[in-house]
Amino acid sequence: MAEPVLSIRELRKNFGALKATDNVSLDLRPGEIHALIGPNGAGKTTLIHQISGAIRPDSGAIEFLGEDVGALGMAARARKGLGRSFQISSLASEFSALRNVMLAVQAAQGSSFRFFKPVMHDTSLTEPALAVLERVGLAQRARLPAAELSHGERRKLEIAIALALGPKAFLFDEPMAGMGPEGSKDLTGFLDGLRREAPILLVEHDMDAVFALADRISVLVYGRIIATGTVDEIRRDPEVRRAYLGEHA
Amino acid sequence: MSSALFIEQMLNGLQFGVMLFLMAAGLTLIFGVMGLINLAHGSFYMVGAFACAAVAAATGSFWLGLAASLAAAAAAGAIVELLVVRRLYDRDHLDQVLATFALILIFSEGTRWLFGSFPLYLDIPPVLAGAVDLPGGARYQLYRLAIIAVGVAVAAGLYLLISKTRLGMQIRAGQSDREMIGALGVDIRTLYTIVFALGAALAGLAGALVGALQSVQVGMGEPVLILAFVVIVIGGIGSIKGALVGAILVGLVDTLGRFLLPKAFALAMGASQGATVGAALASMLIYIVMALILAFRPQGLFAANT
Amino acid sequence: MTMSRETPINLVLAALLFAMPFAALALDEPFYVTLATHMAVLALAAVGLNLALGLGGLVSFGHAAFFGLGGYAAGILSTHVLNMQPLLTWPLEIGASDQMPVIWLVAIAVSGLVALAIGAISLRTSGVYFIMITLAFAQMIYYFAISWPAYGGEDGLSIATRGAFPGVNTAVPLTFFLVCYAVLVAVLVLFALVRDSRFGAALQASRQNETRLAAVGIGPFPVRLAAFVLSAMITALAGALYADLNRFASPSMLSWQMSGELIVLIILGGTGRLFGPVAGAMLFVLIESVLGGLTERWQFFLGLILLGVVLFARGGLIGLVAGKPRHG
Amino acid sequence: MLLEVSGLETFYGASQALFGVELSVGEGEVVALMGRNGMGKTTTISSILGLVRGRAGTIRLGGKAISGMSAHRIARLGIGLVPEGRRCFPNLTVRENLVAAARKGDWTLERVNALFPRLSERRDQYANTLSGGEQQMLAIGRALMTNPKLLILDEATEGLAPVIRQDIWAAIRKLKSEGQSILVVDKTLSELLPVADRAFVLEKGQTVWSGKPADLTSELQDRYLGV
Amino acid sequence: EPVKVGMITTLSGGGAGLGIDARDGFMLALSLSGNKDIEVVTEDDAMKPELAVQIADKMIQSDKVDVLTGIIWSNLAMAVVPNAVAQGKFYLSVNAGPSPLAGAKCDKNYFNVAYQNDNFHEAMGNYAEKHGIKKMFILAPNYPAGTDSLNGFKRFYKGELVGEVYTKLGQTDYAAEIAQIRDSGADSVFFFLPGGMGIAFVKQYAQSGVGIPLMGPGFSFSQDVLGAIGDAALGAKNSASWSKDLDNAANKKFVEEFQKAYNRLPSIYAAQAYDTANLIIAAAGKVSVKDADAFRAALKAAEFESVRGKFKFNTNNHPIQDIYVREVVKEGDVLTNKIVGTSFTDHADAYAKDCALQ
Ligand SMILES: Nc1ncnc2c1ncn2[C@@H]1O[C@H](COP(=O)(O)OP(=O)(O)OP(=O)(O)O)[C@@H](O)[C@H]1O
Ligand SMILES: Nc1ncnc2c1ncn2[C@@H]1O[C@H](COP(=O)(O)OP(=O)(O)OP(=O)(O)O)[C@@H](O)[C@H]1O
Ligand SMILES: CC(C)C[C@H](N)C(=O)O
Ligand SMILES: [Mg+2]
Ligand SMILES: [Mg+2]
Repeated sequence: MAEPVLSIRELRKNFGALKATDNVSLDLRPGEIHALIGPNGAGKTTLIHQISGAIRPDSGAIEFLGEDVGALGMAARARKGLGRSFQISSLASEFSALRNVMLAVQAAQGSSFRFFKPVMHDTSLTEPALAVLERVGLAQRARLPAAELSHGERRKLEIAIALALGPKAFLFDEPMAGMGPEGSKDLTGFLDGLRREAPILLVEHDMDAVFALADRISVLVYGRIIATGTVDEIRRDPEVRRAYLGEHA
Repeated sequence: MSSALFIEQMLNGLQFGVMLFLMAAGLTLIFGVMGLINLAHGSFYMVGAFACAAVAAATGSFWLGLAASLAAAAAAGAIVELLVVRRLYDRDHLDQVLATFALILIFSEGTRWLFGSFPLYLDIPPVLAGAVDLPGGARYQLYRLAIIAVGVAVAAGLYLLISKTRLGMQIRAGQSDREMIGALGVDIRTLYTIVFALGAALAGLAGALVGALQSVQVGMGEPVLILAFVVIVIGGIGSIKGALVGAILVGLVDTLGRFLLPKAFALAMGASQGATVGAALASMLIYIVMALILAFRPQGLFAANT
Repeated sequence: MTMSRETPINLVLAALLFAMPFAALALDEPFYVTLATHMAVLALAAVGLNLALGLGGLVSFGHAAFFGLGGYAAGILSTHVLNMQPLLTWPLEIGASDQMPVIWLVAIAVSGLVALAIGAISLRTSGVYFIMITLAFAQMIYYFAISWPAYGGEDGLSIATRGAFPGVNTAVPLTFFLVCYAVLVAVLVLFALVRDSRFGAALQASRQNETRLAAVGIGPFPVRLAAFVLSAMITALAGALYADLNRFASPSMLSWQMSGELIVLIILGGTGRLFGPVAGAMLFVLIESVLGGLTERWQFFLGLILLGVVLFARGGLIGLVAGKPRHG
Repeated sequence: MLLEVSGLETFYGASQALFGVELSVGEGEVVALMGRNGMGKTTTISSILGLVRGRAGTIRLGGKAISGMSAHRIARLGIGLVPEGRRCFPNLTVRENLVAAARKGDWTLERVNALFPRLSERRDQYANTLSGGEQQMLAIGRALMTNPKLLILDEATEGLAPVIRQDIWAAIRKLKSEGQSILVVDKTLSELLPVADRAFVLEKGQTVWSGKPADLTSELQDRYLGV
Repeated sequence: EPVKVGMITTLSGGGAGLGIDARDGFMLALSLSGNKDIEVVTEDDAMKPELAVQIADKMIQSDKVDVLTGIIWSNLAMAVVPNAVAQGKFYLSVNAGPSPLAGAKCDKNYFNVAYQNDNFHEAMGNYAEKHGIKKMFILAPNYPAGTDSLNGFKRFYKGELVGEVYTKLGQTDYAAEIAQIRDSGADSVFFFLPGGMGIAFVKQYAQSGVGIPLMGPGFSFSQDVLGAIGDAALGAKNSASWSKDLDNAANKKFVEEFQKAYNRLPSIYAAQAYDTANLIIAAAGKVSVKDADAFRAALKAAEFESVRGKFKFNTNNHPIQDIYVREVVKEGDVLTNKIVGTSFTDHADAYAKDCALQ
């Protein structure tokens, strides 16, 4: 089996008395979509925040591409190749969709301390950005300020930005949320192909998508991983059904 | 240094702090809770002082003056909210800065227009005149003790209002999402007018109380305004508790600094030199303290909710 | 630089400011040369602040510190030249100079270093806390200046003769205006380039959404610090020119009212707009000097005018004419 | 009809988002509002509540014209909104969020806590520290606490775990059986259509289809919703 | 000969009272003289040095004034005076008298008709010394005029200083200082706090029950603040070159006419400005202002009826004058000052020796 791209070891994070992350270990292997599901408030977003560096764990290790990134800040981890999306869209709201993506392209090129060349005439930024917008189906809306996009469009822009980083692993926090029925279908197809570019840690409540996409599923309940397995194993797991899936199976 | 002196200085610090709190409380309400930067808060302080002085002069009663100061400042606050501030909630903080800066100019020159350029006369009411003996051999001015009492009472009242009543919840909700609280059926516009007037009234009260100690004149509000901002930032914006702690901290640090630093430097460099260097440092002291606090606690001491 | 709806307005403003002193001389109203210089220099100071405040959302309420440091650089150098004292005697002897380029360099270097220190601490905070911590640092410098006797304390520091510029006579008001105007134009070009550059994109994104910026891998802190320092340097340059214009450096250049005035100029003209500070400074100086001559109550009317602008002209004067800005 | 919208046109600045929306909700009815992303569902809801102003058309609530009224007065006439994106008050605790705008009626804190036990566990936590799903529950609870005649749910099940989502649909069905009128926007047709009495479909800011859910054939679904 | 005078003074904000008195005193002299040849343009400096410089430039360049005057505050004077005189204009000070302009930076075109900043403080120091006060507590704001003040006082007072305190400029709460005074065992307190600072200090002092007698320069008890201080000021000794009850014809007329015109009592600032105007009128009556040398000589001769009785200029163009000790008294319901002694006769300032003028 190939070396995992991302490997989390015994991560813990408490908020006061609440164990938001309780001794979590998890791997993301090359080419896979690893879905992370679990009830609301189980600690999925908190886990993504810790991996991306938005919050610091109390203990435990995060290894990315064989290197311990635990001490690095959020920006530094992104530069190493961790691309994430936010559960609640987080965009530069005055910038157009295009400029939001261009920012990611520029960050990926590692060149934010250039003071003179105008970005809008810089095809090394605009072209890749437009290409990404095309991929998520936002090319028509490229020039609209992010604030004026509809909710679903903003969700797509979130994904576009992560794509533009060309990361070595994706952390997606509920990408399906806010997509219409059609959007969900399209996005499912899209993510399916994306795993060839980089493995995906996918937090999602849309079980149709999860079951269609996931190579492996981990189930997080009250900060602990209660099960990890293939789609079929998880679907059949009575504990998971009780805690999470309900009749949906 | 005698212990009487020390006790007196501590009380001085406390009294100064409590006075700052009256200003800061209104500011933190308006600013922290409603999300509005109100530079004109110092103008309400001035309005309160002038109203008190004018009415006290006309009627001979400080107490009527005090009532007038509350009424005048609240009215000024309500008018300002209705005519100007109301249009600014959805705006950038910077627009609020410019508009309320403009209000300072209008209030200051307007007051001068009405009352002339010379300071007004306002004296302490006879019942509160003079000093009282305290344990430890200290003597302390009665009026200042009364200010301390008023400040503590206001602090308690505000704390209950904001954190325990539904009104307080609605105000805070409006701070984070005005549109949403409106969509839930709360008349946030009227609510904000009331809060704004309340904050203004507190500033007016502070102006009237302090006016009897200091001079009632145009421009008296701005130095206090800056200090009040220092206080709410140290305490953590939006927190009434923070405003109280911040105010008392600033009061004590400033008073004790003014008193002790020159003495300390005088030991090292001689009386005259030490006095000037010490005094220079003392005037910077609260800013140094604020910078230190923010460097280590970027959200102030009692960040409201993070 | 992209052509936008703003561009024609900007050109008109630049031309108006440039024409003003010539018209003044033609009409034998030489004072208006000085007034135009005032506008140019205040505009320059505000352009500096606009970089931090308008682009980066860093509302510094302490830029008077840099303005004043620039002023004192000019004042102190000139005092030393006048008294023929060296600037430093230890560890090595450095003589003073009355050449503007030298003064400017000193002003820029000193304020850049101070801004680096202030920024490094202040940028840990944000929002109103940032406003107040920058104020705190400026107040410290202000109180230091008024109570430190060596360079005049509160009385300030007179500059006997204006700094010299190679090849021209700066004592002639028109010449001095042209020097200031040229600096202003150069800095405006710099501002436009920075705004449209990659750095500018990161800076503006840091204002809109800092988490987003970090999540794509750009640390907001270094971006902001660089902007803050650059901004301080420009404002300090303006301070040096301002002291030379008035032939006087005083602690009031360091006061919070000065910081406030710079902010007011920017908002009045249009926050984040290239020519916002220019429009703001032109209007403000004009109102101040015209109204001040007409009535003792001029501040009252100034207040009304400013209020009118905020309430009815969203986005300041430039916004009034050009509408909302477009971010590509 | 409890709510009647006709000919509604709404602009954001100069750009038009709605081009004549028709919509109605009867007493005790559950109505689905559908359409692809960006077609104007949220804008329609915002216009009803007076959060954005319609420029043309009429909106009636209980027979009374409400266009032009301020949002809080419209809400007080009996609309409870669960907005897109939750919009809980981050600086209020869970309990405070629920009671801040509550109005008298059948829905009480106890009843909401019974509906969403998770909320009572997190009673004194500030809303900005809740998980996404918890915030969604809070937003629904908050709207119920205003005891509305008409409950409007804009993507209320977004981001909820399947079990919870089933709970919410169960709650909606329960509300329906108690005679509560509800307007729902939701992307999960399989869950939405069975509950709805009628449905409206928007496309490019216009009502392009309305009728009984059963009549929304898979062909129509494909045409308007892309499924 | 027509003379154009530019008056830059503080007419708005907290310091406006002083500037308004100065302007009113100046204008009163002009209107009483009936002299139509002297034209005055007045502008408000708002107590901002930069604005004062800008106005001075405007008055010199556009209004083409011959003489500038009116500035109240030393820091504004330091900003305006050196430039104005360098451009060949005359500057006549109605109030501010910073020491550099009396000493090394004196100028032949700069005349101070008021005082050198140290003078009144020196007079109080002298008074305290002569009256055998053994233990003094002294207090002033921490800025140049404040340090000048205490230095001036100490130049003549040689007794023990039980406290020397510098306060923050603009400070309005003096509780901490008052506590130190209470604790100091002083016989008397000398303080220099003009404007609102002084009002605040005296009122708080009176309420504190400390009771050690207060004294200060005339600025601390001048007519413009006495009303606001109230009875707390009664009995305080203070020094000035002028007082409303000075017994000479010019002063009687001035006080009477000022009250008639403005319906209030004049302050020292009004008196100094009144003298300044009369000095200009006198000089302009003799020679043309366009002849700078002659005009300068006419100014220096100081041949005008001063409300101070006698008045002449020293080599550095600063006054040589008597300085009195006054006491705050109540006349009817108004508080005012009454002369109770003379501290100095023909007093000159300490900086004249550094001035190159002869
Ligand atoms: N800053 C905080 N302080 C206190 N508690 C917190 C904080 N942040 C998160 N929590 C709590 O930690 C738990 C985990 O939250 P998290 O957002 O990770 O859940 P989640 O699994 O992403 O849920 P969802 O699927 O609903 O988004 C929740 O109960 C939440 O209330
Ligand atoms: N604040 C705004 N300013 C300008 N345009 C806006 C704004 N909000 C929405 N729009 C535009 O109005 C149109 C309708 O948006 P709306 O949010 O109503 O769609 P929606 O049907 O709710 O979509 P979604 O399913 O993505 O939430 C879209 O074209 C959108 O870009
Ligand atoms: C009013 C006076 C006391 C002013 C003082 N001469 C000053 O320099 O500022
Ligand atoms: Mg989550
Ligand atoms: Mg929507």
